[in-house]
Amino acid sequence: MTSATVTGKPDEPVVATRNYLTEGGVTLRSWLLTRDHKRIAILYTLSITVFFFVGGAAATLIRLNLVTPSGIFTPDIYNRLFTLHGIVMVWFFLIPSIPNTMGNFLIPLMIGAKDLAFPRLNLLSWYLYVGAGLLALFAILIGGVDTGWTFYTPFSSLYSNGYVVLALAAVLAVGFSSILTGLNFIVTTHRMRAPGMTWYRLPVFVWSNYATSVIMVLATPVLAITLILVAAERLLKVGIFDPALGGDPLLFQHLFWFYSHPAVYIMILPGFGVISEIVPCFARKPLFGYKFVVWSSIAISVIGFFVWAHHMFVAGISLYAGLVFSLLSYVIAVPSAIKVFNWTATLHKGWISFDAPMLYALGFIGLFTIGGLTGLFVANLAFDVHVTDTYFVVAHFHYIMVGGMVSAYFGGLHYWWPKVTGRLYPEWWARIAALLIFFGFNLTFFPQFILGYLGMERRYYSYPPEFQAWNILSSAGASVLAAGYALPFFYLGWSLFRGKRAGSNPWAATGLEWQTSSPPPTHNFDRMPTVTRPPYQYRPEPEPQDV
Amino acid sequence: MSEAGPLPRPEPQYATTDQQAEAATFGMWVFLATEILFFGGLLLAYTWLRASHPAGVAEAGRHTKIVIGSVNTLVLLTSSLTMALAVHAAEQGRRKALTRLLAVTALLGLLFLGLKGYEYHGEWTEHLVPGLNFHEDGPHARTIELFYFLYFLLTGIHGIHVTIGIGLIVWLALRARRGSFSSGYYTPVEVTGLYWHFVDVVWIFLYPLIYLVGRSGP
Amino acid sequence: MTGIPRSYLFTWAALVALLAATLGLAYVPMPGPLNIVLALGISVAKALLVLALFMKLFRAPALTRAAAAAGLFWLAVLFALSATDYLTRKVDPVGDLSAPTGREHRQADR
Amino acid sequence: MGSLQLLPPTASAHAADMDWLFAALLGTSAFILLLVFGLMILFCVRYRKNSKVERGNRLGRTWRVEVAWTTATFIAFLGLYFWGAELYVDIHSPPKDATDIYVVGKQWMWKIEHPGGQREIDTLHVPVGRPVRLVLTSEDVIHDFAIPAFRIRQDALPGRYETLWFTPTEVGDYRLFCAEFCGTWHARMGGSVVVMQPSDFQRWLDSQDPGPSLAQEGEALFRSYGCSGCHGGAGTVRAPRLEGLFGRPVPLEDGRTVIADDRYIRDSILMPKAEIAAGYPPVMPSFAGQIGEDDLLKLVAYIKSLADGTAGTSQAGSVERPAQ
Repeated sequence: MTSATVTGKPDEPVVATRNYLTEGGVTLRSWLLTRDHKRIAILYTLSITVFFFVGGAAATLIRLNLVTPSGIFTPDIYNRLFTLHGIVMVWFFLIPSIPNTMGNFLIPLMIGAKDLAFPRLNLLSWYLYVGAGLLALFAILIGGVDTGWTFYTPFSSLYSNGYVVLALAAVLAVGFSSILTGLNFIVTTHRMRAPGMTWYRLPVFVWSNYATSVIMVLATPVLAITLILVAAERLLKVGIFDPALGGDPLLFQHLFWFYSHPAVYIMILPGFGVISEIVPCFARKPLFGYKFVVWSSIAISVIGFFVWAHHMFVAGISLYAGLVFSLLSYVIAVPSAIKVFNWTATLHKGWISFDAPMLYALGFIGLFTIGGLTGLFVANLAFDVHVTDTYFVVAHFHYIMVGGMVSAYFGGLHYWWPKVTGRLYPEWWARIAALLIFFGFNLTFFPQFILGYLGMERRYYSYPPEFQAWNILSSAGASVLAAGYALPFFYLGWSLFRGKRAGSNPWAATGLEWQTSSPPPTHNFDRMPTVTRPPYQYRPEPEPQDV
Repeated sequence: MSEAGPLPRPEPQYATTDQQAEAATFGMWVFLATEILFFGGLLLAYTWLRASHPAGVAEAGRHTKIVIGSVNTLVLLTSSLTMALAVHAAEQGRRKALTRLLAVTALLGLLFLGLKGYEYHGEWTEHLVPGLNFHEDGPHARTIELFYFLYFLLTGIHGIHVTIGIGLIVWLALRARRGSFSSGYYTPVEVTGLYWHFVDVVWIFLYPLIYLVGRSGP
Repeated sequence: MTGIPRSYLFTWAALVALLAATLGLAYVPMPGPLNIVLALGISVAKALLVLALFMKLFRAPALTRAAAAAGLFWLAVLFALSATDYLTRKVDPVGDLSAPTGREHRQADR
Repeated sequence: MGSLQLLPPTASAHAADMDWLFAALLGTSAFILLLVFGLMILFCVRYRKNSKVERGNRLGRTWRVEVAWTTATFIAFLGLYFWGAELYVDIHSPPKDATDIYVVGKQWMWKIEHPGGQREIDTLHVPVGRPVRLVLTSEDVIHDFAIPAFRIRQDALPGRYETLWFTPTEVGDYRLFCAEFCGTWHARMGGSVVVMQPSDFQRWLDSQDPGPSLAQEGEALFRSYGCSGCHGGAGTVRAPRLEGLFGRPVPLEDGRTVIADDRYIRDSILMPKAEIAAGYPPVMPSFAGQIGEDDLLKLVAYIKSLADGTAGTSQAGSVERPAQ
């Protein structure tokens, strides 16, 4: 038994001379017109990094403002800051984060294909993303938007004094970008798998991105049409969301959350995929309950559509609807719990090492568990009536999206860094960053649970003085967290030029992506692979790959 | 029977032309699933309006121009036929027939848009354009305004789809005339055909929802 | 062979006939929601004709049919779960403010 | 800088129930959390790469384990669901004898009107131990009336009434917030809820500028908007009489029968042609856009007060309570 899952790939030299970074030229033009999924993934990585820092800067200012009960900024500035933070982080960082960077880079490699099914669409998707991003930044620069990322009517359609229509257009465009990506992934997964790559031999990362793509393709169009309705209402001063005109504001909320709740799963499912790759690799054991993990991803992506009105328990929906949606929300907690148990069980009787990707993965499991468990609180009808729109909810979804997804993003970034760049990152710095992020994160967001139960409302630029102590703790944590996030930016940048050469498989990992050179050649494999084994056939001692 | 056509090599990411054709067709179907939900949001809004203000919607429905609407339905149904025949001609590699059928389909599409434009003009002169030029008295004025708000969005977005379809079909017709398709390679025709039929299906549902409302009433 | 396939012509003829039927039926007063039910039923029939014969859905691979079914399934989810709210926002028939379970379900002109 | 407070004040019967639910949720979560963290830490230490521990006999049949923990978590979750659902139904079922207080949200203040006509802004005085029902609406955007000490909140939507009820159990001052983002001064749209001994509350009511009661004000509006021209005195040939109307079934022109409740009266003022009372010509003009939410509430209160008591609802009674 070897660690390889493919046959037919001979070993290669440590330094690949021919790879996607050099083949096809290094001109700007060769990058901007590329159809190579790996280059597009790099373009995405660079652009979402920009937006991560834009959104992060807004977060820093928000936490700064909340150090004192009376606030530092004017309310208009503060309202624009959290709207900016929400829009940028949700649509320009979290949703594209793992799918469009690692998904783009890895899905063809993992299934043994030369590229995605539609490389031009892939590039178009990136251009839409960048265009939308520039439009959003433009809207911010000329005056900003103060509706919150949720655009609730009739505030957004009639009362807000921000550049709402521009922001709506930006979100609309980025939505189309995400539809195209999802479509591409679905077709690629169905139609481009290598010989022998059956569905149950797919890595969980591919399954997760597939489940994510289903949501992208089927939920995003509803968001698109909803935003068009809001924009039309704002421009024409007539519309079906305005009660003064006989419309129904709850209709907006139904349509919006029909997208935006499944979108929460767009923001976490790919993270599940990354963790399911890392944990078996560093525990040197097959993933526990592979089929359960796979089908719980699919279950989440389907049931994720059935729970949206749990955002509306106090919004004026009927009692009956509340009962139904709360029950369905409890149902969806089950597949998430299954995953946590499976990752934990994968550690059982393994040979665990603690490299940086594993630290991020363990951090992910811890933070996601807390986020998921507090999901039980907010899915609970009576409890939600007390905490909805408070910092309890803010803390809950940050545990999932920042504690979860961003940890997974960084974990994946470190794990596949050698594959993408051909170089190793400095291990000790990476471990320090992982620990800083874990502790900084908890210090930032755990106090917010308590604040929420005490009754501190979200989107408040000022607050009663009795809440100050917890807020100061939270802001202190945010500075630790900011340092944790800034650190990788420097050492990863350094490693691009000075890092040790990685070789094709530094982690002795299974999976097709490790069977080609690092960085991979433009068409991914010198000889197209044939798959003969299920994934994660790890054995205790890392051995030299292939005999 | 068929003209000797080029059999282009598949794009580099595909192993075979079959794989490429399957991917393209499946991709279009996934896109159409997206489109269903895109129109679905609007249809939910329509359903809400109709369920909560049935009398007003019925009165608004009687304001619509049923003759143009019905003729336009006929036009689109016929264009679907010519599109289906075009795909059939492509399958058999009949270049001339393909070019002509595509041209007819595009012309029918244009006719549809022309009639739609004429209808919009009529609505403008009757002050039925919400927000810009709307004037209506009576108890149901606000519902009529909301109905026309949705009417313009539904038909407008549908019209954009028709326009895109016409553009694609014209492009296909030009390529067909140059002989780019053969019985071995006509995936673009087939995929565009799917899109065009879908646009027709959307209209099949819009027609009763817009034009046939309240016709049996006073 | 160069002939026009007859099945396409029959399909088209059926579509036109259904169009005429739905147009005519719309003018016949019927009780309750029967008008709209009939009209939508005819639309479904027309759509099925187009899907099955023009778009060749019923001869298509299972995967293609799954994609189309997924779109319709999620559309149904959107409508059905929205209905859990809208259909149960009833006014409680006591001479009182609308009771807490109930909401005004007819709030504007009708 | 405040101290590190852990729980908000508990000042209503529901708040105490809620804290028990909170404890149950915390207990369940703590159990799962300790289980997961404990196992993770245990495995990480015991099965670290260099440890020489025995690793034979791994779990084989994974699906049994999977089914076991799936079922266990699901049953635990269901228990929590039913508990929360029961409380939720509870806070949506006000007792019949609750006093109605009207609350109108507008950017950025809460306007509160007591049944006796006393008005306040951003402060709500209530007596301890008596159920109170708030009738909420908004003049502009969506607001949310949140009282953490009572563990309840409810969105106030423009164009319709929502309700929220509670029974305060502790005398004191509690925070009141707007919890739905409503624009620039959202964070300042709040105030306090003052829970007083009933006697103090009565004294407070007496000390307020009584002003006319809602119903009395409604009566004045009834005249000034010209309603009395048709609906009052000799005019009732063209229009239905409103005395004794409230709470009764009204046969409509189209054959249906509706109960003349708040919703019906409000709609009849704004959209008179929607539900025409049988036997009357549809001549009444719409007052949509001309009457604000405040005035609508007053008109409704007045029409309620015309119900000669046989309607028998507590609201009619409380509205008729003379101003102090």
